[in-house]
Amino acid sequence: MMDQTVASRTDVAGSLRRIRADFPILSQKVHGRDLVFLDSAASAQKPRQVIDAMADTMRTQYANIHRGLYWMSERTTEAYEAVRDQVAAFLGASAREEIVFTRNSTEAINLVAHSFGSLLKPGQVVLVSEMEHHANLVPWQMLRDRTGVELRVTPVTDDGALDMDALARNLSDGRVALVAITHMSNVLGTITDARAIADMAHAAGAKVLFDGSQLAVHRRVDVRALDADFYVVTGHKLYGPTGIGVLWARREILDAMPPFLGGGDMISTVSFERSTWASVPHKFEAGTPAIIETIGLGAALAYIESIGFDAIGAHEEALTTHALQALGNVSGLKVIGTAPDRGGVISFTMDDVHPHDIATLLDRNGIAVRAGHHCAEPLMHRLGVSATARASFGIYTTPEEIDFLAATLEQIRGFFV
Amino acid sequence: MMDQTVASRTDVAGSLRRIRADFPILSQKVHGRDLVFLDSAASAQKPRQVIDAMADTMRTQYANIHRGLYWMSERTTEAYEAVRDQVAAFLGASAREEIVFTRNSTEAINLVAHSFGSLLKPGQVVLVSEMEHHANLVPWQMLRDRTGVELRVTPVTDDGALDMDALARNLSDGRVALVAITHMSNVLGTITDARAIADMAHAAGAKVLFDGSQLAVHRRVDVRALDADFYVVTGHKLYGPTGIGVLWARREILDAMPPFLGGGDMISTVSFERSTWASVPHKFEAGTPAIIETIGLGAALAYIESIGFDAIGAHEEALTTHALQALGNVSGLKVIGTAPDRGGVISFTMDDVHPHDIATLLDRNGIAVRAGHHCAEPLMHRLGVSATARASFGIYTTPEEIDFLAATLEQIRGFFV
Amino acid sequence: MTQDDLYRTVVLERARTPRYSGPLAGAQMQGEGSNPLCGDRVRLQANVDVQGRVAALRHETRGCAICAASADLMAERVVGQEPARVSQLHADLVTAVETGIAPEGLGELSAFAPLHRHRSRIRCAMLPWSALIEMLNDDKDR
Amino acid sequence: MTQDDLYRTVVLERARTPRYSGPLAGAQMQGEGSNPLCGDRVRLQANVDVQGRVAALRHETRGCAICAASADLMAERVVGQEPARVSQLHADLVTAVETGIAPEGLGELSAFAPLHRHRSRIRCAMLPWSALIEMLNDDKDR
Ligand SMILES: Cc1ncc(COP(=O)(O)O)c(C=O)c1O
Ligand SMILES: Cc1ncc(COP(=O)(O)O)c(C=O)c1O
Repeated sequence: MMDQTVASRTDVAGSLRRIRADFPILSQKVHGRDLVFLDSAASAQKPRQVIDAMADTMRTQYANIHRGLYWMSERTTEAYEAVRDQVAAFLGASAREEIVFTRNSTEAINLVAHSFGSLLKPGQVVLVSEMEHHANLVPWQMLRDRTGVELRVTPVTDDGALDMDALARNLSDGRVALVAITHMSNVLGTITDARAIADMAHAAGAKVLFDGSQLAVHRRVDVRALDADFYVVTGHKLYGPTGIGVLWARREILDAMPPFLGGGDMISTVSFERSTWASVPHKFEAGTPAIIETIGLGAALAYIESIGFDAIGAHEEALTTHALQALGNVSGLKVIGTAPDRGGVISFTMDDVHPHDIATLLDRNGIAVRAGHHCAEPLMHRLGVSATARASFGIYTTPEEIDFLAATLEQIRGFFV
Repeated sequence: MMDQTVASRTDVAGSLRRIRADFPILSQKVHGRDLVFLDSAASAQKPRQVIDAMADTMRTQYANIHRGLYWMSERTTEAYEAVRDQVAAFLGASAREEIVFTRNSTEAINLVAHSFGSLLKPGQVVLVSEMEHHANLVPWQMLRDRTGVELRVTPVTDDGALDMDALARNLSDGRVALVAITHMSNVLGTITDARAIADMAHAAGAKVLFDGSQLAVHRRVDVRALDADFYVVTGHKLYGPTGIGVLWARREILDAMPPFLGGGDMISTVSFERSTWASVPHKFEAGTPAIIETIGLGAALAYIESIGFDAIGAHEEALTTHALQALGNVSGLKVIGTAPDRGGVISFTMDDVHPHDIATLLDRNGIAVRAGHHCAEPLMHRLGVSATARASFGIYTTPEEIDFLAATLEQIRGFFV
Repeated sequence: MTQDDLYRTVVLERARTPRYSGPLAGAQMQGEGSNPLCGDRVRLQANVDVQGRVAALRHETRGCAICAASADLMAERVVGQEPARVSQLHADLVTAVETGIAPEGLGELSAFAPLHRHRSRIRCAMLPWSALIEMLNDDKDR
Repeated sequence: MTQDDLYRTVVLERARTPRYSGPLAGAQMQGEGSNPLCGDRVRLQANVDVQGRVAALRHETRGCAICAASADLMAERVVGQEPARVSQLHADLVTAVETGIAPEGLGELSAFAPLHRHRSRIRCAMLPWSALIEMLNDDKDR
């Protein structure tokens, strides 16, 4: 027994070492100290597999896609479109045509707000939650102000879970057309019960959009098992490049939606009087897409799959448990968000030391955490704080880094009180 | 004299050799032949300086920007924002705040069509030309269909120049709010007289947008000297990465425009009832931007500036003159577009050999050209063709490549007739 | 210039002087296929006999050499064939252009096998066939 | 933990126990500065004498230690100074935080010089100063 445990610990440490070796940036120094990067929820670092895929594309196999009748363009088109298949498999989509490439989650949600939103009538309701990132709030506010749909908000409970009773009440008048809710909060770490939300939404005649920007990094997404209608993810948090995100939606919904941006590649025929649209997904991809970044995203997904969500999930769960314990021991530290199902994003305050001071003093020691409202101002109001500090974990995060964070926080506190 | 000419020819050949050495892809083989890449107008190849800048960012200095209070985020923010200064200088903008980063030209024009377009009233007119790329046509059609503004079209003359008399007539009723015209046609190579167009537009009370996607690659742009109101460029044609483009607009116009996409980074304060917007340019940059690609664009602009537009312009002019002559000698070949001021984009037909067959047969010999409607279907109707073949040049294109193109075309023709 | 195995004599000849082009007097069926992206268009007219075999087929093609030759070779090949055989030929042609290896019995249609190295042109060769299959299916549905 | 030169005793002390905070009874002027991005807010109340010198200044600061200490050290420093000297101090402080080198005569305000290595925090130290300059300018305009 004992031997087995030691062996499996060594395994974990060994594979963590191998993973870390794939991320060149982790050997950088900051203020003369080893970089301890605990801001992966804002944007993850990139493995060499992603860096190389992008560089190799530019070095050996690049041309504009879809219209080229020559070798380089055909190969680049294939590489680009192959990522659509990869993303479809990654999300459990029924068909590759359901995958629309966007710049990021923000653009994906704006696409839905503009295009699906244009089909809504005044009096219909878009229902969000109190813990949304601005990306899943501001587009709906803008839609409201443009068209007169109503924006309704479902509160969170004191421990940071979605208030499911309130959700039911909010759905009860049958006017809700779309429920748009995060699958994992970037502030509280809360993971919402997406399937239950989808069932409630559908029973009330509403469609449902999940903001999977955070969740898809840590757990396997299966849009069909969730019975989702829309799902969005963003490449740079998935160890991929910036400039690439994904909107998934059911084929029949995408078919019914008008295009968002106009230009090349999204048309079927064009005359001055009238243009007709290409079929999905191209209808929603106007202009030269982020070709190199899409290929980089493909490399990132392949990298994630090579580790596997079993290992990723186990690592994250172990880290989160460890971190909640280690941080819980720091005097005056208060973790914000204690929902039963939660992931590796931990917000906290420490007595009345301002989160900005915490972040700067951690940075002096090489530790990168985020401090502020985390693009979730309304949630901050609900929580009665103006800002929090936040540590968040990636596949390369180690328990030792978390211990160092906790020890440094204890010292910082000693500094202030 | 003789000696000097030889010396300067050697100079040119030498610097061309050095430039080509910067583009790793140019040593690739296609169908066993040396790659001859004559499709730079669709998307240009990337020098190692760009590839390295992106890879180095991901390897040594990456984090999400603007909100991070730690070293990595501060450095990445600085690198990102430094490119805004670079672009401002590249376009001759008065202020860095006038530079908005977008995915590409297409998104930049759609941003204007949505945001500036929302300020227009039914009865006002958007005026385009007959030679627009779909990117500068479809967004205005969609605006027309959404809001009831009128879309008006200025024809081109038989040689492919903008019909300036017709432009004057189109402006004469004073209802035109925006003139949106290409600065260089991606089909005809025609360079429009942007300053004259701006003067006419302004005299008629209209604003003017130039689609500089093609022009900015070959000639120095000075938005103030042109007296433009909006100007758009796209990174991937400028030897930069995909996923990054630029909208320039006068500060006071940007200030007056409502935001386009909603989300993080574009807000000042958010509550459920009401949000307020950040100041320009951030108001127009929602969500995590294409950080790595923006840094890549910076490297591309630095590369272009290191060669200089004097050298770039001279090289392009020499190539274009040479190509018009060499192609003119091919039996049955007809160049489409013979405007007096034109750049290194040459469309042609060859007897009734279909352009697709031309492209495939050139590709068998390693030569990449484009064939089709070049995202300019209405122009094809005007020209009475369903497609053309198109060769286009970059800073790495050699006269020998053009000679090889001409010789191969002659052989292809022999094949068919 | 690289010796070319795609633009073989048969392809060039049939593109230049098609044998089965033009209208079919008193045709029972009409079909059409087009690719708006490249402007290629094929119009078909046909008669079928009581067994559902193609009794006569004519095409009018506006497009590239690959598309025109494909339409003409198709018209020659499918006349007199059982519907199942037509489907088989279509499937074999798909195999040929996807893999570069022509299944046995494809005959002159194997001229298109080199398209596997020019994937963007596969749809040019397949356009007449898609139009044919669609026309025959539409007829069955009636 | 790395010995810290930014959070020096003076900064921590002034943040913890400010000497010039609270309202100013009968103040002639009010000023306010805020940074919506981080929630920092500084409220100022002041009197100026006939020569335009700041005669009294109090602040109410909600924010981080850098911002709070900066407001308090500012309040201490500018009282009794000519407007030109206030501008000079402001400019010198900018130089210090941008370069890391404090111009002579900056005194305790040079505690903020290490901010040049924490550029995202510069605005925290400058917020009270921006509010002050704006308040004084507004007064001049009237
Ligand atoms: C004249 C012109 N305008 C606009 C575009 C669209 O550029 P992008 O696809 O990068 O948005 C192009 C490129 O195809 C172009 O040539
Ligand atoms: C929950 C959530 N939604 C949306 C976003 C927006 O992602 P992006 O900035 O990539 O569009 C984020 C990331 O900040 C997030 O955490």
